[in-house]
Amino acid sequence: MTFRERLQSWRYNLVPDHLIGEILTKRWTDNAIPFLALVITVAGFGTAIPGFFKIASLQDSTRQLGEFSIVVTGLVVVMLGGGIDLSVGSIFALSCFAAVSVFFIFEQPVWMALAAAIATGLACGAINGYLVGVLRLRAFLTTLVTFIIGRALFDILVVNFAAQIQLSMAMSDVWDFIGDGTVFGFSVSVLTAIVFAIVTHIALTRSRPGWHVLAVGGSRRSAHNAGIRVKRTVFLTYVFSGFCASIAGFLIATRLSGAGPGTGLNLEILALTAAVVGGNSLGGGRGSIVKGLMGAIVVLVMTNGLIRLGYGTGTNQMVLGLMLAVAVIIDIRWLKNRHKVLNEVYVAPVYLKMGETQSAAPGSGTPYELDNRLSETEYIGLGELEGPEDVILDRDDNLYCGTRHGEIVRFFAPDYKRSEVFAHIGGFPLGLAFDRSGNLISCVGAMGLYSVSPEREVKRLSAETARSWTSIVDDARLRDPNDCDVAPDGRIYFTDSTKRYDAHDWALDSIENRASGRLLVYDPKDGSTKTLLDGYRYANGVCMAHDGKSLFFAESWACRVHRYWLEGPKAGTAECVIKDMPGYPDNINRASDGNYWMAWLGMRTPSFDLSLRHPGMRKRMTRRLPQDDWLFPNINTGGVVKFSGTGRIVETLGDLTGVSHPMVTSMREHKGYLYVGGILNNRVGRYRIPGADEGWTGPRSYWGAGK
Amino acid sequence: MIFDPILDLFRGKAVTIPPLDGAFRPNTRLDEAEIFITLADADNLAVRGDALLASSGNAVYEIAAGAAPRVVETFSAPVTALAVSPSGELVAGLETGKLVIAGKEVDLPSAVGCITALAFEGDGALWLANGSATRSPSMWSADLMAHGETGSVWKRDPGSTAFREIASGLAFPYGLHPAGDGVVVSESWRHRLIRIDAAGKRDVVADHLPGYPARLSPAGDGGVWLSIFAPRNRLIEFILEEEHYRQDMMAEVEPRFWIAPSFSSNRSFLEPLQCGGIKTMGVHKPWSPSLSYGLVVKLDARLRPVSSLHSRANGVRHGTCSAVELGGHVYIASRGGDAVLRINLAEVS
Amino acid sequence: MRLMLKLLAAAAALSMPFLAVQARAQEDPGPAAYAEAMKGKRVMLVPMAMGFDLAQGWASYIKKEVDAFGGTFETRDPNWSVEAGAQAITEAISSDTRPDVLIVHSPDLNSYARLLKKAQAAGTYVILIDNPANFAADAFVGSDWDRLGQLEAEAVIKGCGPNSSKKIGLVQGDQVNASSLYQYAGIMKVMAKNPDFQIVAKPDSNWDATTSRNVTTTMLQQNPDICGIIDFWDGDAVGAAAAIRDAKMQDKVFLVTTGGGEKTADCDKLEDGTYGAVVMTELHQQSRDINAIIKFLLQSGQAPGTSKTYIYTLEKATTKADLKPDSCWDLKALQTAAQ
Amino acid sequence: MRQSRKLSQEGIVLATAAVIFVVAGLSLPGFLTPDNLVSIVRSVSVLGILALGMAIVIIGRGIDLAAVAIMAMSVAWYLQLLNDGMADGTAIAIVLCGVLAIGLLNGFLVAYADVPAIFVTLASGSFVFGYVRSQLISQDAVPVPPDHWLARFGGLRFLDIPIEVFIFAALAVLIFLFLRFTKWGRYVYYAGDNPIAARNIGIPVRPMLVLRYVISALIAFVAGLLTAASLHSINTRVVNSTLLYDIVLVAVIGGIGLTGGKGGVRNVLFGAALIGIMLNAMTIIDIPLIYQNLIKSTILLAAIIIDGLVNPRDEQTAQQGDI
Repeated sequence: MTFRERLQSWRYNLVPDHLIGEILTKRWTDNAIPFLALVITVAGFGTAIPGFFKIASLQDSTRQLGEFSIVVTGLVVVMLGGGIDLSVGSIFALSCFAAVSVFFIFEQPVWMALAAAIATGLACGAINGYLVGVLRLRAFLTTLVTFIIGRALFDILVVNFAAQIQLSMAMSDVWDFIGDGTVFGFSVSVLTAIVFAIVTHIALTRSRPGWHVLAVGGSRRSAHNAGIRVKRTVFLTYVFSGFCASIAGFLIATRLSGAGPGTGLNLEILALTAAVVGGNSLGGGRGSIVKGLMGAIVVLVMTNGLIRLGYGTGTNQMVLGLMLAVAVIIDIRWLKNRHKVLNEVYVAPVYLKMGETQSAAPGSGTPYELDNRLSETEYIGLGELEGPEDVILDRDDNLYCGTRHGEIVRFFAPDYKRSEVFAHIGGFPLGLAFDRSGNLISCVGAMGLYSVSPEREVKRLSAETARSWTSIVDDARLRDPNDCDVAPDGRIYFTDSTKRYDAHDWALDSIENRASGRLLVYDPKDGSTKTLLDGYRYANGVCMAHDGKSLFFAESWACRVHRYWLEGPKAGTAECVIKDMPGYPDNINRASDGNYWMAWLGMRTPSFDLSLRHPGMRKRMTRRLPQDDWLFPNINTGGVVKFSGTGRIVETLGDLTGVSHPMVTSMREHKGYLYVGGILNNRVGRYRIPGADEGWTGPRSYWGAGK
Repeated sequence: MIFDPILDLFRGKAVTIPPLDGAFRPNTRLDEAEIFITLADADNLAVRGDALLASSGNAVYEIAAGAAPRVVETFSAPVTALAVSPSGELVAGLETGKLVIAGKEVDLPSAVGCITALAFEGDGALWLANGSATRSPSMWSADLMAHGETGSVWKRDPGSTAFREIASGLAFPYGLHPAGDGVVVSESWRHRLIRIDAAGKRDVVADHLPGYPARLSPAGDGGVWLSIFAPRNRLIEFILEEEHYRQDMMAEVEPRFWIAPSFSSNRSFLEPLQCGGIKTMGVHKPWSPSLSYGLVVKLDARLRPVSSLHSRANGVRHGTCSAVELGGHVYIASRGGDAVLRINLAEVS
Repeated sequence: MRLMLKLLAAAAALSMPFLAVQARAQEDPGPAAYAEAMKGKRVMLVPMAMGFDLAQGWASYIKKEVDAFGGTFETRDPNWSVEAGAQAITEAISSDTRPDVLIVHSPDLNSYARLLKKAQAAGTYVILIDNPANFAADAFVGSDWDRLGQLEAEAVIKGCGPNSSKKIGLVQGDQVNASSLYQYAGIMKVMAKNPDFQIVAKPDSNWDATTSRNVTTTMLQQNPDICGIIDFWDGDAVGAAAAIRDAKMQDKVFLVTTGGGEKTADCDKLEDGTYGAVVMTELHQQSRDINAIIKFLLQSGQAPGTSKTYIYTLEKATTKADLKPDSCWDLKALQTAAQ
Repeated sequence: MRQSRKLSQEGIVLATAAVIFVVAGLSLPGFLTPDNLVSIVRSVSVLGILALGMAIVIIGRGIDLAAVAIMAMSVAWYLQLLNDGMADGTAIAIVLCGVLAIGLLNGFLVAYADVPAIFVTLASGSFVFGYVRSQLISQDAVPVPPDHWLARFGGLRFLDIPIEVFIFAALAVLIFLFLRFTKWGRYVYYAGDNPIAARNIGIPVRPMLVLRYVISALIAFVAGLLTAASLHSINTRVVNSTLLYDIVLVAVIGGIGLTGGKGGVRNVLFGAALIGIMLNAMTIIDIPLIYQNLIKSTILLAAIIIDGLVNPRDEQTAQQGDI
């Protein structure tokens, strides 16, 4: 191995490139940017301003934040619903005035003031909601006008009553407490804000109304067609926003004990900026309360911080403008290109040097020598079937196989002309096996391990296993359950081929070639699933040894077959029995003569083997070429191999014409015939095995004679 | 997006190839065409009088409908180029780099060792295309993989016996069509046709061909038949930029299993396979990327493509190395399909 | 009375150094005590915005003094936003660099009232300037807007003269701001004394020049024979002036306004006849008063909120006639001096 | 584009304006005098000019919230430069470059970075104000230097009609011609009506977008110059006022749909007329400003509601994110 090659192997096998892709698949990466902004801002001003983090200072300086973030919470909800509410500023001011006037002019108790404020907010919100939601006016324009109306109203009120408010002597401890008291070191407004945020967040993410809001925001039309009452939902969002604004207004009323013409001025723009800087997208559907809060903090810390540092008029607007622009641009570009980036980086090939192999070329004289015997098969279900990955026959000689439409089809003995859909499971039924009581066990690609009773009841046995601590992608989920077999004690041993790709992308896994296949066991007694072995290059076919003391399983991309011991001295360990085959092994099944059949889904090619030693080349290939042009293993030619329990190759069958069985993923011996399936084929082949035991069947070999 | 050039630095530039469109719109005419005669490894066609000659292996055959090919002449080595002089004498280039005229071996400048095409002018002047200065014709794929550009074009004036070099530094000249005072040359590795005048001045006449051009021959209407022996393929173009992989491939892998253009494909399971080429539900998609292809293009008098004949990825009439027109038909040698095809001119265009 | 004494004391304290020079024989304790009391004291100015002439005038004058006695002077710029102002004050109080004296230019009567109480509670002297608020500050220094209004009214009556149409128009600021409300009250008082003069229109400008221009234009159209206009602030009076200019009535209409006495804003305009009269705030005066009261408070040792002083700046209406070179102060000059 | 049968928002607005006009004409003395009519037009001319710029952007399915900032700050900067004694030529050149730059920036971000116009312009407006205010000028209000051409310009009259009226008219006609009779003008409508389709038929949608924002910026600059000309100073506080909202309202109230592709200069004129007449009448009646705001906005709301009732939107046809 050259030095360069060694470097390559270190570079691509030790550096975990695949993690980048896996992280990008996470939803929470959406929040990364606003969060970063948050940290930077707070840290920046925290260091620039002496005593910024002092409790006393925070208690006071966060009061405004409390009020503000409540307003933002409301606005975010409206935005998530696909609208916008510019009138929060005036609602805020009006509610503030309502509270103040009730408390000072009419000298009512605090709760009355609160009630008045809330009533005001709800009323305004309802008006907005009615106009925008029910009458379906344009949110931007409408709330703009209601904003101006509210403002004008507020000015008039202030003019006429400000004096009275000022002359009032009303006092209340509660009022003052709300205004500048603290609970466990938190000012009331901050506590209220926290409560609001939590409640709203839960409502949005865990409750029906919340989902409706998101649905409407995501696609108004679809929501409408899905029967969601769009009008009502939109209406409610505005009412809620009004409610939030009113609470905030009440809080500032208690804090300043007064309402001036400046109250709530330009609040709407500030709130909008906060929501957007947080990463909530206009037009709805995407965003969260958390984002809103992060935005609120960033914006306020920024503005107040600048004032506090004594910067002159305008600096604020300048910085805010920049912040808004940058935030939105990053947000938009990221949203637009995320999936592209993901596709670019997800495939992360590793280095592998395949061992020298014996030739399978006709006339090479090796046991692997491919011939044309499989081209003589008679077809079953030609044209009706699509993708029989595995085939199996029951005691009555009926033939079962999965299809890519998620069905298990049954062909009736003896001629297999008639067929019916035995069960519809979904996903892509792959490996099949019968248990003692005749239930058909199937590994369903992208779903899990299923069982179909003779009465056709479909039952899910297992869809997940224990999650490993080091994984970033959720590897508890079974992504590509491939083949299964049943042990004498009823346990079901099955493989999950890869953690990295879903069943339909299995070929991509061959390009990446990362060892992430698993051997698992399902225990029907307690319904548990355990991971026995991990880290194989596409763990595939599984087959119980004739004596039931061990099982064989195939490791496709490494062209190896392993034996896993269930009992005896080597129990719980695996050993490699066949290695460096010229073809990629798939399902394994018992043969009547005490040997085992193994399918080859494809053949190694020199060019692909070489590419495995050039991971960089493969990575560039996936980036620069469309998938149809990628270099693959040659899966247009497959075969069937018979090997002994010790791993000796007995014989090999093939179809070099590529007409009947270009690719073979499974074969089943039954009463002297070999039934051949292929995941990309549109037929099942039936091949007469010369000199095979006419009476031998799988079910009998597994579970003995008689039903 | 305007940022693409910058982004390409990180994500890699997309590899693109010219689409099969316009005059190159795919069809299956070559696969539908009648087999005029089956002839293993049929390579270069030529016309003597009204007889059709074809080179195959070490021999040149005269072929006629319904009759077994008749050996005209056999040589010590595989024939790599064929031409007939106005006076009717047979000229053949050999794998060994020798040139045989009317049975007699003529001596060539030492630089000539890879005769890929021969063509006579009306006055008896002989043009000779030397594909590579270092490799023999059968090593053409190695020449491509090595970015070979050591080809040259030579001319022997009527009466003279000496060849003089008209142009050099060409990327595998593989076809000649004398025109005016010069010659049109198909420069295969650069997917283009260039015109070279007697003085050696070159200009590109057809660029961005969708495949690797081979022999040229005159058409009755003053146009030209251009044979394209293999398609351009994104994977191949990509490999051509992958230095280390390509070096290792050339060092360790048998040439017939390279990721490289070829006369035929899907013959061995050891050949490279591309995703699009996977047989699904018994179907091999005709549009799938392939290492071999059959394509004959009719160019008009101004060398603009007007129509084309195809054998697509799922066809077998691949490796079309030469086509000639004779008696109202066009005859096409499919090296990959081991046959000579005949198509009535009326059906073309 | 006691207060006057205290003020005298303060004045004495100011003039101490001067005396000390004469009586060089014995060591005078004054300067030491003074320096002791003033050393490292923090003074903060929170105007409605730093963006207009008065604020910058105050800032530069106070800064000079505070730097002189070795304190630190800061300004906060809420840029006309009450929220921001409130927040600035809140943080000023709670920050560990709490100012010893807080000078506030209140936007309205009670937005800050509460915070300022807290400030005093926290041990900060609060001085209100220019705009009153319903809160008992340690001191109020500024114009008596009522008086200001009266001066304006008198000026415009004088400007119109006895044998004119005796029609007067007002361009008010808004209906909220103390300065606007009190000015109006003051004007009305004078009007009551002169019943033959009548006010024909009193639109608001919302302190915006464009609006001021539009409303004035209309006013002039409705009452072509109007003889005088009072615009409440020179910030928007330019609008009214523009309207008059457009109507070609410069010589017919006598425009009175109030201002900070900044050269380009007021005196130049008086010079070129844009304004008939301007009731100017005596910025030097006012700033000197502010400084004096700062020094007094810092030395008094009394708890914040003890004294409730009102110091009204002497105002007078200036016309082109009694314009003197020093009637105005020059912002540019101040700024250049500051650098 | 619009169903003419139906009672369109435009019609409603026109009717409202007419009614108010008639009522005021009958009841208010001196309302119908030529002087007053001129002053009505004049009082809305700057607003109208800004609205014209806004209209072009909105028709192309965008919005320019930076207009006011550009208007005030560009001129403020210009005057500041003059007051600092810079030569007029260079000053105006520099400022023009600035204006163009900001217009290009807006357009670029909207067109090529695909950022929603409302955010881009919100941000750029805030930035322009902030930057100029904090870095370039020292005070809120910047006076026009004594006997500068702007000052004289503001005083210009033709047959007793102030200059900005003519400029307003001229711009209106120009833009009308541009939108109605030039290829590019039609493109604005296509792009506004259905950007994807417009792009598919080969209209240079993105460059057009940039162009629109540049035009809008330039118009704003002109409006600013006019303001300064008549006031002999520019006060940057106008940026924080409701002027921006008034502009959007003038444009939209006249019937220019925020969804784009609808309306034209005519609509702007109607909108401006309505606002102008209302303000003027109320000033004559001597209603305090705050009440004026209330009345104005209420009438606007009424107009919007009527429009909503007359031309209701449909869930099936409403565009996603169309607010």
